[in-house]
Amino acid sequence: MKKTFTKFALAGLMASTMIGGAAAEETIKVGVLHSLSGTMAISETTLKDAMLMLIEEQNKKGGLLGKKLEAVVVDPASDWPLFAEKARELIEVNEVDAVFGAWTSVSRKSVLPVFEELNSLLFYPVQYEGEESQRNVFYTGAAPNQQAIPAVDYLMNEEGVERWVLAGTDYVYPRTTNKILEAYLKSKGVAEEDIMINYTPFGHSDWQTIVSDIKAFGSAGKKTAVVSTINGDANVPFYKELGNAGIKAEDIPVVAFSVGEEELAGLDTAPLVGHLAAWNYFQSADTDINAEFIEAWHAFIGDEERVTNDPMEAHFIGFNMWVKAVEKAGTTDADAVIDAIVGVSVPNLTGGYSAMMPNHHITKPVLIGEIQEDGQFETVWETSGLVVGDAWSDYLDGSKDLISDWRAPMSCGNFNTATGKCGGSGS
Amino acid sequence: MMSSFLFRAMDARAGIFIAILGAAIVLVPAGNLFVPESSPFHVPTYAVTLMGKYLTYALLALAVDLVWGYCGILSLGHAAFFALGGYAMGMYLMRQIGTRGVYGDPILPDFMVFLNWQELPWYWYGFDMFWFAALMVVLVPGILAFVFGWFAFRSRVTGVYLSIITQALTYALLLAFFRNDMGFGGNNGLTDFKDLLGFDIQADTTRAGLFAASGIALVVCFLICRAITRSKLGKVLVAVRDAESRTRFLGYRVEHYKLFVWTLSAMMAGIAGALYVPQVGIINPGEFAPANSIEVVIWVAVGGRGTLVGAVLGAVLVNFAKTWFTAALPEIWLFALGGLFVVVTLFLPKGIVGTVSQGWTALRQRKISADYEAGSDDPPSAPPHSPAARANITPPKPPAPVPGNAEPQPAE
Amino acid sequence: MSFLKTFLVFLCVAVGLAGPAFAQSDPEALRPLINELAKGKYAETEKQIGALVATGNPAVAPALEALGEGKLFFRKSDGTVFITEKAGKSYLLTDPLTLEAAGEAGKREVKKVKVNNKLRRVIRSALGSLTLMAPDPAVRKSAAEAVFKAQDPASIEALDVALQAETDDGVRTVMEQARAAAVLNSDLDEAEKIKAVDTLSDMGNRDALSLLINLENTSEGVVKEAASLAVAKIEKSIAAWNAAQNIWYGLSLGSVLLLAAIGLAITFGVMGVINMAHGEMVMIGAYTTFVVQELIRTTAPGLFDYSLLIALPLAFLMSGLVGVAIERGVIRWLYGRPLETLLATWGISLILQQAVRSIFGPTNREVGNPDWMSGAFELGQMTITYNRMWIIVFALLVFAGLMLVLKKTPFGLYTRAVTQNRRMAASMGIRTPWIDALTFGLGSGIAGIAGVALSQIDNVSPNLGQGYIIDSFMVVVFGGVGNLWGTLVGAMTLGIVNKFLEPYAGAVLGKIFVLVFIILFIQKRPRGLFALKGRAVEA
Amino acid sequence: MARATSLLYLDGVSVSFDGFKALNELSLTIAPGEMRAIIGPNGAGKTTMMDVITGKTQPDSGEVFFNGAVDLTGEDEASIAELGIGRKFQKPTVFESHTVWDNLELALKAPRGPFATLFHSITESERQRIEELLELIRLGAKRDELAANLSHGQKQWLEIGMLLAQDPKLLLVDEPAAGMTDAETAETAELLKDIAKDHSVVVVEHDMVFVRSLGVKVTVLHEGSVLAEGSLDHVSADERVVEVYLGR
Repeated sequence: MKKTFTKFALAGLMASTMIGGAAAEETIKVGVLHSLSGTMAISETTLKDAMLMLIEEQNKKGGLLGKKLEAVVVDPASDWPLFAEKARELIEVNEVDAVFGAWTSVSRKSVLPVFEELNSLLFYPVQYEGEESQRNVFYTGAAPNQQAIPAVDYLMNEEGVERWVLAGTDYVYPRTTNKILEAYLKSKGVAEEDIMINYTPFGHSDWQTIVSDIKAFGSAGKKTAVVSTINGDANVPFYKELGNAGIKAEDIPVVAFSVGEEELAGLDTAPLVGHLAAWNYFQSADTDINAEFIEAWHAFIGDEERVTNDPMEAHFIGFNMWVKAVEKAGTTDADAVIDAIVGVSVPNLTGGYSAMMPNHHITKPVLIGEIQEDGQFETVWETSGLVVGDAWSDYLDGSKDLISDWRAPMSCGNFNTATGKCGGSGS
Repeated sequence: MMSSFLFRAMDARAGIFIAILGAAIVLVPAGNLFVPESSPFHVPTYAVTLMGKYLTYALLALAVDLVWGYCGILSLGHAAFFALGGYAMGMYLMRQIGTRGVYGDPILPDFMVFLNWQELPWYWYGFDMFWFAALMVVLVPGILAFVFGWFAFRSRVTGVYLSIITQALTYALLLAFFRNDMGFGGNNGLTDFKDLLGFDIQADTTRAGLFAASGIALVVCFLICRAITRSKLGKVLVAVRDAESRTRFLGYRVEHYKLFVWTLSAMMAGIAGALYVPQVGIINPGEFAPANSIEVVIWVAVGGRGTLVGAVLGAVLVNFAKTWFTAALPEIWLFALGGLFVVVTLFLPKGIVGTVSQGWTALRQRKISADYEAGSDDPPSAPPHSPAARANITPPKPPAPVPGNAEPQPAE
Repeated sequence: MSFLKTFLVFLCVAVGLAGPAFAQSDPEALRPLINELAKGKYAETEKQIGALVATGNPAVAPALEALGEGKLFFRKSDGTVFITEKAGKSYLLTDPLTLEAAGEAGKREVKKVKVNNKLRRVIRSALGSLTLMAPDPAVRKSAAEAVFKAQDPASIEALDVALQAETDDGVRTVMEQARAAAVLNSDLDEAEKIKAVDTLSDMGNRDALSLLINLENTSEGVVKEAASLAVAKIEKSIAAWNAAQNIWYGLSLGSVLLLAAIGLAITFGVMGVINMAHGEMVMIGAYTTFVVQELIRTTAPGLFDYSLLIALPLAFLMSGLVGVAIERGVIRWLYGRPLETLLATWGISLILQQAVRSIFGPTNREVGNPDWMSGAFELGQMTITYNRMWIIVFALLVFAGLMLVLKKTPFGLYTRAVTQNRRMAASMGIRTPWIDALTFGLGSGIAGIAGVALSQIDNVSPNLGQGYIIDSFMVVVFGGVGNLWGTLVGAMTLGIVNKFLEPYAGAVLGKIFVLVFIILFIQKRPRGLFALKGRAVEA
Repeated sequence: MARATSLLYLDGVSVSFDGFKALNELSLTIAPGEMRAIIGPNGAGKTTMMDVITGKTQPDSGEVFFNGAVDLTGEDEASIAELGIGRKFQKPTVFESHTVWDNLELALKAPRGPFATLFHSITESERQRIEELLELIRLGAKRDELAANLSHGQKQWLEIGMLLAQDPKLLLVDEPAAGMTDAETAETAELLKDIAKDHSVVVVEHDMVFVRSLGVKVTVLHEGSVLAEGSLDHVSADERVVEVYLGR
């Protein structure tokens, strides 16, 4: 520890990087940038553990390019500017070759310029609002078209829902998702008055009024469903209130995009059976590769009760893609990896293969699951094939003409097909 | 008049402090820009930005110390002024992006395009001009502080009541800025800045420049605070801190004095925020979090309340500890940081600077008493202007406040 | 669906007239039909359910029930269907017809018959029709409720039969309502429909409203008019109930605030310690509840309903002991320097959070609601959930208990004496250090039992305390520091104001308004709601 | 005495705290240049009366006039102090973390606004005035001592010095001799008599010896109103006074 301090003090304060480079010859360093304290620790700590497990497994297989992988873990403490600072520290001081991390949109936005400036790699594992494609970032979570729209389709076709409550936490992911959904629903002929949109703050804990509003909205004689983009912590009190208020999935189903196995682990799910979630992976996926993954996870974490979830699978896919791309390029150099990784295809945990697309999003199956009494999801519907992540939504005015392709010669994250130029929609 | 006012700010102690800061302002950017990377004296850009951030925090701590250390107003909401200054700067930087945003809209920032805003809200006008934004950096926090202080001090809200309503203020602002409908980018805040006054914000030269600007702002504000605390006004402030109602009976309008330093302090916090934002590259409502304001108070307490140098030192030390702990002990750093706070409170009750100067005073006192024994029959005493002298007379355990007739006074 | 409806009618009538005869018929004849359930997708399963119901044999009910609950599995090897119960890593099998035990099967040998919401709805209405004549009135009632939700005109005849035989008035009302709901969907004449509208209008709740609005939109003439009238009437009464509902929500939020703040009213209000670790005391209480429930789950599942009662004293002790330790270890050195208590307790709160994160992990832990705290009941047009109700009762009990302790016991007397005049109390022989420690322990312990209650409605995570600390300080300061009544009135006022603002302003703006309200209120009364006047104030 | 010619004029002043009547229809007049002693048992309303005059407490009813024409009700402490009413508290309150010199400098009559003090540099005449006061209150040797380190009696004197530094027309002095040795008490009485030569003074005091040594008109307060007024011998002879106050 003394050595670390000296190293940091020198690098950080006294202007020396001499010692910093010494270890880089023997290992390939991988940065893990997930909050281990603060409000997001609840979700992100698991991902840090998942990364450590993946790196350990890779080392058991002999490492990468003949070198061992070394994880560098830092704690950005759910503090968004600190994410940028820690990203810079990982890249400049620790000289990592790739970073796996971030959860919230704002933490990703905060680190983007750093990765761009220092030309490093970020693998971002969480479902997000889209409307972004950056050369140095790989989006291994779902874009809105890989989660939200299929879920709404399911409810419309299978459950015959005609009236919609779009409830979300007031930040950019729910805002965008709801905007896309609203446009989509209207295009399907749903009337304005059959859509109710509601936003709440982060960590909202008193859901009495909103649940009763939902109940009232649902008593207008049409089949009603709730599309929930409520974030993390606020879900537990929301579902508790829902369960106690006696809103049954058979009457008003709730489909959530941010509720996975991990969130359910904090809940008594008996009253919630039948409520839905849309993801690209469920722990209940009945495949051999998933069984192995779960087994490895339980062994690594030393707890049979710990669940796996979708962002973990995203890291699993992202990490394997990076490993494969590095092997293909024969180097960890960022530019070489960025060129090599497009088109790389690795197994996902639901029995298929996911591929990195030129827009730095990946292909995924979409699964709709119903909550079971044991806190797991049962897949009730899935897409027949893989869905390609769409960086720019077709349902938003500002982005419907935009596409992204990071291969030469286009190499552009926001190419406008209407004007034929790179650089957004212009005006 | 003005020159004597500033002249008052200088003495040996301030001189040393300013010399150290001045050296940093010159050496750090030089070490980054002119020393080759291979040299052991090269300062990495990462370190420049990090230290630049510390300096803005130090300025914020200085602002808090001015109101709390000298006037006894315990603000648990100073991060609000910091964040407002930051937002004013962020809005300028946002407007500078122009067509380089992902949607390429020349006027509207990305988040507005994205949420289908058709035109720029009125309160965004003018922020494309630096002078306007710079003015807003001090005016917005200043006016908010003035209005808030005008009511609160006139109503004689004091002690813990004042502290809690400052907390309510920052919490309310947190929630307000968090709303996407407000037009400040919601939870994501303002980010993806490109350039500042035409300089690329990611260039090493700009970073070095920002570091130097933060350092200079800190020196200037330090001198202003120093001049204030050493003027008669400073004496009135301490009088207000120690015996507010007595000061009133002497004919001083306590509320005016409070309002003056409070507003000034808010403006300094705003400047700190404005310098902070381009260096970290993002401003979002998280900066308004009440916990941030509490942390600032802790920096000041660790460094030494009522000593301007202490506030600066405390801010830099605690943040350095945080940077180091979060990287070296990512899993358990909260134990270390929490433990640090407890230990400092228990063993360094006057903060680092307070304790050091207490020791210094004790030494001097011994010397003085030796002198007295030699030639004078007056008893030795603590020299004036020394917070440590007060420490000597603090009884080890005075009675706890009484319910009902004396509410707890965090501001003492 | 339509053939299912026809058969349902047939079945219900048949059961009503000659149920026993069917019950005695050979159950084995049903087995192939039941085993069919193992095959095909949801659409097929729906048909198979229809076929089962079409047999009219009540013996299929257990299998359908199990299917609805997700307990119906089939053996992969031969496709036989069983009702299962999970036992460790394997399943206990039960024959779906004879209900006799049929051995065990490993996890990988059996597979669940999949159901989704739609199937559950079909099963619910099928079971409803099947059990309208059940001997148990409670079952009949829930059957009638299920039929009400199905609104299937085909069930009218069955309901008529059941109504004739019905003896229980409560069940009869529900059946009539179910019949009315079905009538609206049928092609019966206007007179029948208007009668149904009347029944629903009397029912007067949101379910009835929903049906009537639908009718209003689809019907014509007299029926439409009657429906409009009824809708207007129900909407009026619902609007009136809304005010009551808001007050209830406000009280409920207020009681949560009270619970969170009341411990702080002691450590901060009475003792003057700016206790930033207060939230973590609440957190410790919640985690104690979690540990108690885990132990009960593994050792004595039967006691689960009493888990909260067992957790209460333990949470009080745990948080109280931690509180005493903090007081003895840190705070006692800081009396008279309240500000420094802020600094030290902030440090302690960081340590406690991280400690919990290290011990229990960073994720949410599950704390279950015991039966008596689950669900809701209707009071007029208000839905009152049991957990909220008990929390209000509990908050008031805690408040009353605390008042008693402080006013009527020697300990309370000593506490007041010490906090009012330490030197005098000490010279009268009171051990002031112990009183300090115990008072701080009391405040912390109360925070702990608040944690037990809050674990019922909120996350049990290391962040639990952080969510309440600011609100708690607001409540104590708003009410007037050092005054417990102020804390009570303050909490309830803020709760109710918040809940009346929320429907108009939304949750975020509502909260902002409440904060601004507090700021303005403090201008008006700089020492909170229940401030003391006079000379003593400035002392 | 008529309001117009008085320096301080209280008529029918009442104040109550939570039902307790601290002042009850109190009427009192002080002439310019007069020195008056006010006595009364605990809870008689002496301090509350001071609070009302100095603006700390607003009366529920009644009139308070200064200089015959200035209505003091509704004014705050600072403006009343600026009008020329100085107050010394029962418990000596000086600024403990300031030196004796700074305490006097703060009290010295000078513009009181924040900007005036910010750019204030001490003038020669101010310096002289402070020197004079230091002489008068006999703290010359302790000018650089922190006020916190003074003895109780020295603090009382410092506070009187601060009062003089304000140069008020009327001085309200609350128990100046409390906690003093006999010698100090005698000196204090002399000092006050000195001051009374060119100021009006109202002294609240318990110590009868002290009051006698002042040799001025005495007002006896009881339960918030005036019980008797006159020379000390005159009021001592009043049976009601003896009963409530001296009759132990």
